[in-house]
Amino acid sequence: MKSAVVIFPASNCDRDAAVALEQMTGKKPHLIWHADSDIPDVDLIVLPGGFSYGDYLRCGAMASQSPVMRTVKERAEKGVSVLGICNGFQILTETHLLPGALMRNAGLKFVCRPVGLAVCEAQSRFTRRYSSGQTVVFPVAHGEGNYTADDDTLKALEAEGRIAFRYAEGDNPNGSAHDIAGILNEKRNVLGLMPHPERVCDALIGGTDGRAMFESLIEAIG
Amino acid sequence: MKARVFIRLKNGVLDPQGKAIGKALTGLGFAGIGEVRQGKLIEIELDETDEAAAKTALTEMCEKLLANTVIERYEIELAK
Amino acid sequence: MKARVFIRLKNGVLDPQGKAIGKALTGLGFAGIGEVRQGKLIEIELDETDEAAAKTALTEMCEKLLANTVIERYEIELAK
Amino acid sequence: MSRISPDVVREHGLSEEEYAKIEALLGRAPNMVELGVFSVMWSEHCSYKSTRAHLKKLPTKGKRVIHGPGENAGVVDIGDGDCVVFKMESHNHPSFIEPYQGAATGVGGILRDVFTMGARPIAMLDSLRFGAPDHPKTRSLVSGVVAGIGGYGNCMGIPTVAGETAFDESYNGNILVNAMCVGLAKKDKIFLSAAKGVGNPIVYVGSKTGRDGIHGATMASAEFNADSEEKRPTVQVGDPFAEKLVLEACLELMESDAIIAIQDMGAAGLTSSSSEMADKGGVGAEIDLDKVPQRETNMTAYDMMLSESQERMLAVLKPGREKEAERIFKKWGLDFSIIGITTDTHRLIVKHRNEVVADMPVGSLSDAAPVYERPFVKPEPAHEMLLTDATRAVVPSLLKVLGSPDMCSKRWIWEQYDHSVMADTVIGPGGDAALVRVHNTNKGLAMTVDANPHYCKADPYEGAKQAVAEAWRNLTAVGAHPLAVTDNLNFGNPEKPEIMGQIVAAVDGIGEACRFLDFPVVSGNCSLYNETQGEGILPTPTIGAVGLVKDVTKTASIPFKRVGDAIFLIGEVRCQLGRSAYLRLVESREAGAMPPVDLSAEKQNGDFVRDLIETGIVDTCHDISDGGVIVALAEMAMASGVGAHIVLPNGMPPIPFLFGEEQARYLIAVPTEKAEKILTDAAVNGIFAMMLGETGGLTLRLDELGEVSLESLKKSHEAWLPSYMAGDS
Ligand SMILES: Nc1ncnc2c1ncn2[C@@H]1O[C@H](COP(=O)(O)OP(=O)(O)O)[C@@H](O)[C@H]1O
Ligand SMILES: [Mg+2]
Repeated sequence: MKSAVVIFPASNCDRDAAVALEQMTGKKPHLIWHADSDIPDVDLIVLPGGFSYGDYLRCGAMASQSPVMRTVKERAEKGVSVLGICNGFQILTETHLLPGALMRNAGLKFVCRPVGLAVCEAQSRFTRRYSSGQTVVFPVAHGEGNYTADDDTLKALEAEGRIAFRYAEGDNPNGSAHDIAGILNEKRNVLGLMPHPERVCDALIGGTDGRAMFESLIEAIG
Repeated sequence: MKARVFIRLKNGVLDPQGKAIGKALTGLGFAGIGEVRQGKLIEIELDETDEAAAKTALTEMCEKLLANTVIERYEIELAK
Repeated sequence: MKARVFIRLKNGVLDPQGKAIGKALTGLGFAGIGEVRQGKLIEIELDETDEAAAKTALTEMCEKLLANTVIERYEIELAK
Repeated sequence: MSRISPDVVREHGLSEEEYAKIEALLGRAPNMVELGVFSVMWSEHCSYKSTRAHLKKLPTKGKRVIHGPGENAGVVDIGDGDCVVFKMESHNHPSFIEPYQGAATGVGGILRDVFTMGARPIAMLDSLRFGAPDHPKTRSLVSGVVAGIGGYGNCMGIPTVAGETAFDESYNGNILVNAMCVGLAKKDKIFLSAAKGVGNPIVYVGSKTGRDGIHGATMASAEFNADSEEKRPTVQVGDPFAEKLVLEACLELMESDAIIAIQDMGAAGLTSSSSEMADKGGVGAEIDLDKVPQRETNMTAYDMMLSESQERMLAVLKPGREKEAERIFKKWGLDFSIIGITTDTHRLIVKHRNEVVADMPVGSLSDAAPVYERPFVKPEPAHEMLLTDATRAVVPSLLKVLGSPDMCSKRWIWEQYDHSVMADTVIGPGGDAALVRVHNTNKGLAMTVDANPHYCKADPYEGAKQAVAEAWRNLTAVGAHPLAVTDNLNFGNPEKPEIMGQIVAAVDGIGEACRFLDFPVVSGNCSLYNETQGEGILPTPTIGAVGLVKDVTKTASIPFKRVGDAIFLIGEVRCQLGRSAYLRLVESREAGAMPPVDLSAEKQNGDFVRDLIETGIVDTCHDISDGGVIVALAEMAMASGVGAHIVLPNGMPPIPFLFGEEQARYLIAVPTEKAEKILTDAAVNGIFAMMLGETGGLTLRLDELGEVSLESLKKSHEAWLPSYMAGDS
């Protein structure tokens, strides 16, 4: 599996994502600067966490307008896998590659802690190595992860099995509708999630529950 | 020309920040506080001198960047 | 009564958000963008019906909670 | 040009004698720009005029020390061509005036100090002191400061991994916000601030200059009075986004060899960075203010020289390398401007609109700055050993201590800090020391900040020694070899002999402990004049420290790992309660002598425990500090969800045994088959070790002294801060 990690000004989990990808795939991902509209031929594009453009105006808003995102959109439409983590998820909603929006946490504070997640959809290229209903623990670290969408969108997400991860009962850190932690697009090749799988690929630093996501991708993509 | 852009959450979209402010005001002893909503005020200086052209440009700025129309609505005001 | 409170950074206080928005707008191809400043718009519903009394209460709210007068200034507008 | 009246001199915080000295150095009266420059450079904050003579006594050298105090941050060798770069700094006064921005820019400033040296910051720590919880300002100060620290550090993507937080009414009008940054650099890629060489371009990079925080440095050196809230100077606003770009751009430029010297613009911005760089390089500097990127119109030379706008750096480049540097800064969207040149005149010459607006010998700003041997009175510590046989019930006392503002869990705070970004945090907040892996290696850096102002109030000398000992112990408890120290001396008005006495004693105490433990001081900061209406804060010398773990898979942490482990107390029992958290929080009194600090016991016990950890025998360890044995035990149990059964040795008075705060002690837990070995090893080494009980169950059980469920312990430990912040208490 060939991969790329996009770097926006003030991305800050780009290295974490690159390290996890290299560790899991054995290959260094390409690092793509936001001002470049060219992305090499890869199987997976990762939009990492961070505070692109300082999270000013709205999280992900300015990044969604950068040259590289035009290419990401094209590739996504062609079926290339796109994974948006945290700020990456926010960018994906701002780009309308994923529906809905991420608002300020209901508690109005940044929150960093491990949370329990239920894997709701194990039938995707991102989650096939998990089992449906399995509980995993990933850390969250965000101030604006409160997923919101209109009722029709929420209904569609539920009906189409596009809610990949939900916060475990009683562990919703931000007030997200339907306890949504991560969603898929209609074609199921784009996943956005607030928790950080790349921070749980190493037992020494918090666990290994994130590895199966990368293993899923490797299995699905090759 | 100077423009003011107001960005508000759409009706029906929950505004925890506004709620918290309302609660805090009541807590401080202010009586009769109803709904409180928080939005953004963006002030932009433009070289453009034609009102209609400015409005068109500002509308485009809102649609493209300033507002997230999934949850927000915007209003443009040109300073006289 | 409905009130709008505008909270702006004082002149001379750095506004990193406004600066970044201005840069982004220019980057998107909008020409002639001068200074951009971002502030807050707080809308409050009040039971109060007397204008003067409302204004006094709102001023107090701004001083006590809504504005950080070290770096911000506020402006109150009552809806007619 | 307007004449300088005595009033103007006074408003600049300069005494008559100081003004006379300026005239003598210049051979004429200064103009306003020069007066402004002298006033900031000679302020307490920049010149250390009250403390310089005493700070000289601190040990600053060691086998591993590459750069000690004097550079932007200390640099210590950690082997394999790597070094750790760290420093702590205060932002007390700005944080009281505007908590969010004050704390945020404090973080921004200390980050710049570290990456200026060529280091990538890898962790932040914060030491916070607030006023009494029932003081009307406290809640909003806590919320603003915490949000500000998180707001800046989180955006930068640097984990905030540890800290401390306490409350006392002496901080009502003068909170303490000390931030420490730890970075990693290559030994052959350290950047210094000496601008050696003549004819080299001086470049300005980063954000534009505005009228922010003019006279911030002088403010940090002045006492607060009732109307300082009125005379609010323009507060600096932080832009972490800009700083992240400055960080990446600087590190990118540092990959090349284009830089001769580099320095961040902190307090007294352009003035201190240009004069210090020239002075250290033994050269002069000529600066053209028209070239300075400006955010506001009609800025005067005075404004520009004194501005404390954030996220700016000054560098001296090798001639001919300007284009290369400019390309990098432009790529990151930052301002870049050549504003001057180094000269052989040894003078700082500033031009504005084609006129020379300041012309001063560079040495006059730093070396010639006044140094005061301020009069002091030696503190008289209490000597009475409090062996009170308190007979209160254990469990309610424990719940009271654990649920108090000082001792409760600070989760509400550290959950607002991203502590796992960079994916190297092995132990985050909640440990004795945090442990961060050195990226791509098997090594780790342990770090901690510690102060006990209640001890220091009783005895500034022993109290400061204790802070060093506790920091050393916290590092040891995770299995680290303590490397070096940074300090932040927070005190009241040094012109008062009693306060000066505290400062002198504290510096001596730090010096003694650091010398004995071979734990040199490599950087630090002083924050004086922490007074409101004549009332000083508790003396608060804060120690930040870093240690090295050779193998991150061989460390220890607080949570019990297994059921049925034997729990040992390492270190002696003296049963004294003087100045303990128990006395203060349960009996509401502060009395007696603080626990004495026996440095040789500290070293012996610590080396013993570290050895057990490094050889893989011990993986569960907690040092004993405020709250004593019982609080340490409760913390271990709460962290793991595994309880413990403890039996007090015969004849021990329960409260003094359980709550006494004797130093140099640890609790460890090991599988029972290793218990024998611990006891024999301890005996061989002449170390006091005592088996207290074993792990298991869901309670803390002390036989006839009582039993309490982990659930109730957690409830009281976790409840106070969130409910206080929600306004419920
Ligand atoms: N402001 C803070 N920021 C980050 N961590 C904090 C803060 N305050 C307390 N902590 C964490 O809470 C734990 C308990 O703090 P403390 O009682 O001071 O520890 P110790 O007694 O070991 O020095 C530590 O792990 C510390 O890092
Ligand atoms: Mg400890």
